[in-house]
Amino acid sequence: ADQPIVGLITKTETNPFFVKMKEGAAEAAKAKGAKLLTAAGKQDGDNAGQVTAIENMIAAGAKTILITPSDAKAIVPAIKKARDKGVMVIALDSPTDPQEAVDALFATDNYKAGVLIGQYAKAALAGKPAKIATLDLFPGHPVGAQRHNGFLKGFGLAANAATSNELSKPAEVVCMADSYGDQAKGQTAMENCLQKNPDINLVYAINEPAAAGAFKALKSAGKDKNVVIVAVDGGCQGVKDVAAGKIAATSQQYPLKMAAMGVEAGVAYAKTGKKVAGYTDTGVTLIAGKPVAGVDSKDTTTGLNLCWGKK
Amino acid sequence: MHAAAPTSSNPVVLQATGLVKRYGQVTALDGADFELRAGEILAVIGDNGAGKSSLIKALSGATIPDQGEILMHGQAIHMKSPIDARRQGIETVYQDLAVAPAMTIAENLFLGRELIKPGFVSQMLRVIDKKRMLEEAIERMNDLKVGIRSMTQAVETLSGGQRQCVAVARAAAFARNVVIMDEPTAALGVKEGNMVLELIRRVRDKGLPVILISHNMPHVFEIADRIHVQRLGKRAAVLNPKMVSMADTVSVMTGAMRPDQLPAEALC
Amino acid sequence: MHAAAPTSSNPVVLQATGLVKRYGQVTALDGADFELRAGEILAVIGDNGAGKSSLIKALSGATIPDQGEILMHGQAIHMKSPIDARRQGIETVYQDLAVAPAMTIAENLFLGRELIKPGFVSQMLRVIDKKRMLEEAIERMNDLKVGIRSMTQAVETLSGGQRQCVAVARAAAFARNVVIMDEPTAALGVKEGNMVLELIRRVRDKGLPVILISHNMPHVFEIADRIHVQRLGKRAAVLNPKMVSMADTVSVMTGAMRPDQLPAEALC
Amino acid sequence: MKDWTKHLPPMSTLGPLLALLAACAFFALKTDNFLSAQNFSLVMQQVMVVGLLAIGQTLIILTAGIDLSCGMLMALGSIVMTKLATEMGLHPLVAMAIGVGATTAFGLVNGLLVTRIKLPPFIVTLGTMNIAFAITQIYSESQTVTDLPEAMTWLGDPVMLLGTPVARGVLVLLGLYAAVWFALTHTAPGRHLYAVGNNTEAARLTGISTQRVLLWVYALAGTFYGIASLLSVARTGVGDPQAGQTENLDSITAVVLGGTSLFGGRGVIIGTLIGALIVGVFRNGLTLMGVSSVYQILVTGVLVILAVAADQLSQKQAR
Amino acid sequence: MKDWTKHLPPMSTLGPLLALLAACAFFALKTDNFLSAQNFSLVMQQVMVVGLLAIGQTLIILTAGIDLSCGMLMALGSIVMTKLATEMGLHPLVAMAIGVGATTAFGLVNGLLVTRIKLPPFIVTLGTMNIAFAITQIYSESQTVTDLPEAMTWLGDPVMLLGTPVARGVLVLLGLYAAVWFALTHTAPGRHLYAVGNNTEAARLTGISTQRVLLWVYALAGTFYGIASLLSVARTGVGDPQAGQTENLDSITAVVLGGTSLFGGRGVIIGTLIGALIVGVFRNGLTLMGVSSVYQILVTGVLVILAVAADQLSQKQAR
Ligand SMILES: Nc1ncnc2c1ncn2[C@@H]1O[C@H](COP(=O)(O)OP(=O)(O)OP(=O)(O)O)[C@@H](O)[C@H]1O
Ligand SMILES: Nc1ncnc2c1ncn2[C@@H]1O[C@H](COP(=O)(O)OP(=O)(O)OP(=O)(O)O)[C@@H](O)[C@H]1O
Ligand SMILES: [Mg+2]
Ligand SMILES: [Mg+2]
Repeated sequence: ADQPIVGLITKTETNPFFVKMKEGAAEAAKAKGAKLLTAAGKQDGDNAGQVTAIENMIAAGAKTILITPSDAKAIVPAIKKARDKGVMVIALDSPTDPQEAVDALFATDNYKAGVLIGQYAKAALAGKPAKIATLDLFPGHPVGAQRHNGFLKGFGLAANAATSNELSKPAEVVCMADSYGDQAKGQTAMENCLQKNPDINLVYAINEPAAAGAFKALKSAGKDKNVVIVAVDGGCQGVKDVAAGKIAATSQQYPLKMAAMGVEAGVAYAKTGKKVAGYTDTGVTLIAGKPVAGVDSKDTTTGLNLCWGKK
Repeated sequence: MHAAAPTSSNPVVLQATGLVKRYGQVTALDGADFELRAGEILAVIGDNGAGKSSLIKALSGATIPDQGEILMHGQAIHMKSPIDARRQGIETVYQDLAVAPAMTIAENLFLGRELIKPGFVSQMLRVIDKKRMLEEAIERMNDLKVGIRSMTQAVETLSGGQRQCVAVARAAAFARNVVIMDEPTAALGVKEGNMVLELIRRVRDKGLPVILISHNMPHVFEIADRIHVQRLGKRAAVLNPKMVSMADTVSVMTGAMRPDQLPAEALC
Repeated sequence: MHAAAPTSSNPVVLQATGLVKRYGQVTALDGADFELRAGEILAVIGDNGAGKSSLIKALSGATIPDQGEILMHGQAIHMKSPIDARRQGIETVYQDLAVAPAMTIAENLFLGRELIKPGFVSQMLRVIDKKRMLEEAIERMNDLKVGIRSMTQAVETLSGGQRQCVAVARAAAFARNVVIMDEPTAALGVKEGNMVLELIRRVRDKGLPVILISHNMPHVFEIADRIHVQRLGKRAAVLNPKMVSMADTVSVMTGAMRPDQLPAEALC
Repeated sequence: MKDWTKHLPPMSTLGPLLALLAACAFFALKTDNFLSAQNFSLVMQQVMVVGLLAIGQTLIILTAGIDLSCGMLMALGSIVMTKLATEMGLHPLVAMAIGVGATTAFGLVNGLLVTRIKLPPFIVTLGTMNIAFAITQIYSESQTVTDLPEAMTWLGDPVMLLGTPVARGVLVLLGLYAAVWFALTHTAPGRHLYAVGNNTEAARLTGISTQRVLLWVYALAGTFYGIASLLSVARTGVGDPQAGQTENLDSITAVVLGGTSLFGGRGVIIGTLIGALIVGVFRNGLTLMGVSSVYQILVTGVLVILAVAADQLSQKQAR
Repeated sequence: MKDWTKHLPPMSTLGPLLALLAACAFFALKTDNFLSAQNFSLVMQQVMVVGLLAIGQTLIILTAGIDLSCGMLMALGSIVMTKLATEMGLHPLVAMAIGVGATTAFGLVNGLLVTRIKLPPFIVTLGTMNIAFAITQIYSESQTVTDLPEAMTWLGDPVMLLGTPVARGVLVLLGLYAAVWFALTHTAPGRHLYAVGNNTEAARLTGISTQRVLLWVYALAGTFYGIASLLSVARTGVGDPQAGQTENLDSITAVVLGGTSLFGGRGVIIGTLIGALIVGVFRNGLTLMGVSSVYQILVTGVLVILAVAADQLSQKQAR
């Protein structure tokens, strides 16, 4: 009965990223003898669902709650209530706004992830004038904005800062469409972009499924050879796509690691009463099929070893 | 009881000229005329599909005719919906009854004219007086001598005749000017049918004119002061039931006889 | 034409004993008996709410009675749905007509027994023969002398009487064993009503027994071989229309007279 | 002898109620923390927004309509009121009134399109759903609005009731259900609403202005969505432009679970509250049991069907 | 003189068709790339999955039901067939057959719950939606299935038709629409389906086995969802556990835009295809115009309402 209870709240059920996070948490909980509760919003952006999950987990006796906030600002009041009751709250993957609203943050910097692939893409185009298509998440999502703006920044274009939720649209971006991070929708979006501007030579995708969809569209149009696709996440499947040459490069993040660290901190808190604090960067690594000069990157073998944070 | 007044001299209450109503290729009304006089019972008869229901729907605001004019006490009126007809004091029993099947008998009787509880707050909020509505409903339905076991039954659970009684009772209770009844006795038993005829007479004796559509010739001849014969979307003739035989009437109705073959006193 | 055979000696085709049907507090059937003999027209009469429709719904599988037994040619049958009744060759005109309002007249006539085109593929795919259905529909409706201008009209656009003709024509066309008609002439004009009576006679003359529910006493006395009087959910009496007056019949029906006050030969 | 039954709520509410009680009994047996006044107050608080949206949804479904825009209107309302109060510096009460006014105006537009141009409610509200969503995003620039004045979260704060903290919004919710129940069952406009949903043509022929009834219903539903905005803002403490996306389906689910027919004219408003509670209890109880989140979805699917099936079978028994 | 009009499709299909043509004309004027056979083929290809789901949805809506589970069943089917073909190493055709079998089985379960226990379709399919979703996630561990055998993407590859590449799946889609149109209008079971949706009680009384019709419809809809899985897999080249989440609403939208009544018994299957195309054309055309995504949503909302309003007003004119 005095098993420490740790709650994990992800944005959604379906994204492989969060599924891996759950796996990491479950393994760590098993190893440490903790009980893991999980919950998720109904869909990305479902703040009310996450608030409800926090309340229910407190009612179930959780002393530590790990959360990937769907809405960095909106979740803050609910987190405050939880912390007032002595619950330690750790944000995973993305920060709350303000970041101090939680006890600790184990995350990667999505803006930085964007910057890395932006830099890579700039080098990969080797001075050719860029005609960019961006396959974004959906309107109003902070992660979508951070990755998008980071990518443009890295590419050397004018872009909003990391705190903005608005997508910048410099002239080089000839087509912007929402993919909802979904392969089929990414494909449709890319097809329509190609129809609009057949000369697109650089595609930024919010994640690898969307990138895979873009590749399929390009391939059907016979244009897969001359277009550079870059994405974010670095999931195992995504790295395989990089290895296969479908995606040029991706920024790899480590959900398993974040979650495992979170559970460990939760168990420690239950045993010793000591909270963790501050920001722990779980790191971003650029994984590229072909390295380019001036940008640090790892090859796909390394990427496959590390994907989702296995090691 | 039956005042045998020559109603053809009474003033005209409701009048229509040249009504036309087309549905796609079907012409339901083809220039129909109509005339209802004060204090009379006017029967409207005709074959199936002759346009009787279409005629009274136009008179009660349920449909808007494509052409033609409707006059009330000599004044042209333009009815856009049944609400306008109700304002004119016209109450109608429609052939397909127009009841809300899931609602109770009492509720259906008072639909659109619920009894409101006294008191300022109740009047403001339009709180309905369920008890009084139930009592009055029982009274009205007893008038028709129809044996309904529970007045809070939903109308959809009633038998065909019982349902018809609900519609008839409603129209009779609320008319202030004209009552129109489209085949009110079609589904009724002998006893209940007679009660409805009795009710119609009572309404007429209150001074309100009644339009009665019926296929039941004995009923028509028993009760009508004048008979409007509808045929192929037009008024074929207006007959005087005291001067014409049932057989001749049916002949005119079915087109076997032309109205001008009848003696002049049969027409009115 | 009207074969005045003493049908009371004919074999019993359809029989029911002690049928009970309750809806909440309302008892629609309260131990009703029933007996239909070969080749006869049996009229079922009774006040509104007496349980006539409930009785024939039980006989046609539309409702399952709470108690009681139904026998066909002396054999108990258990009907779970109208499909079972159709298998037994029982066809029914329901009081509320049971038509699909958005479908055309022809489609409604053949609903559930569409004419299938010849040829193996068509039979397999059950491809309907629209042309033949339309032709036959015109023929059937002409039989009833009802003037319908377009046979591809949706049934919801028909007048009340025209709609009833569709239901009647359907039942008459497809019966193989028993025809049940619940107030088939209620909405019909004089001419059309007579055509339906004529149709019923023709069905009987083909040897099929007919159950006719009607409130129209002249019709009943004109056509029925025997009269089943339903009262308060029970069979009150079975009368011989040749031996009893209309007035006495109505008295029995309304409860003004007990059946045993009638002379013995009036009963059968 | 059978007389006491007529004081019971109608069968269509009894079924959902039994399902709710069964679910509560199940979770009370299976977990330690479920059966407490405080946990129940928590569940009430969690369903308060959907529960309020579902009032408007019930009204519309009773008229044989459907509203897909309710969640988005709620989001729009909360963005309008929070932005006016923070950036424009309006008095919180004024800002809140304007927010409710905005959702009411949208409801009125829905109603006008349904009554004047006679468009199917599904299409109309699908359109306004998209429009409201886009306006919300554009107006808020997709930024969550924070630092609200205290008056705007007042409704989310608890008051003590019999020793249990209960959010004020929950009391608002219960009060509105009681009021709407009274209006639907005891006033003429309420009965007209049922008549319109049950048989529009009959209602029209008896002289009810069906158009006016529908217009009122849609506008009023908009007002309820505005009140839901108030509760949502009070509960989360922010104006959230991403809110409301799952609430459409949730509110319709509450209505249908509560026994109201999607074909209109048949249903009881209290059933909707019970329907909303059923969903809330499932989510709360399953989390307390430690069921992992994917399996929660699985179990919820099964339980929803079981709840209504039990209701259906019990009614068959009763017949 | 008026005779030629009777060879026209019924008014309810004409309206959506005019709306579609108007939208096409608008985009053709506003953008350079819209009006080409190739772009039209592209749009067809993009609506092919929703278009196929919408066939099943139309059948169910024609019986006065609704299916919320269609998208999730499609996702389930595509995961089942791709996992069987890759991890279990089954022959692709066998795997595909089992995938379609799985969705058909789910459809059958929907049908059994609707007919045997008489649950409202909304509740039943809400339940199976959750169940299918959870099973999909659990079975696939939420991982996309890749490296499919070529036979599984064959339907996504183009064939040349009049000089334009057209995906094979589009031909399947058109073929199925033609077949279902024929079945609905020219065969006895098709007419029975309309009768059941138009007046269930009347259909029952005339001796149609309404239960059997409904059971068939739900099972058959499941089969169509399975075929949609095939097309989705062929189009994207992967088995995607995240698929299908927006397709529920999209398919219902296509049906309603196509002029079919949510109350059952009235509608034309070809209208559904037009409805699906309208949505696809909006999305394609607005992207070609370079409208940003929030504004696309806004414009889509307005256009959906306008399309149906134009239809409605033109019909009023015609009367
Ligand atoms: N909404 C409609 N659409 C198309 N045709 C219609 C419509 N309403 C009526 N009709 C047609 O108009 C004609 C007249 O119908 P109406 O109902 O007025 O006849 P009626 O005299 O009342 O017949 P009945 O005695 O059978 O009730 C019929 O042929 C009918 O088919
Ligand atoms: N589904 C039902 N639910 C409740 N009560 C019902 C139902 N069906 C019929 N009843 C009741 O059963 C009684 C008998 O009805 P039934 O329809 O059999 O009468 P009927 O003899 O056909 O009358 P009518 O001559 O008016 O058609 C009526 O009091 C009616 O209210
Ligand atoms: Mg008529
Ligand atoms: Mg009857």
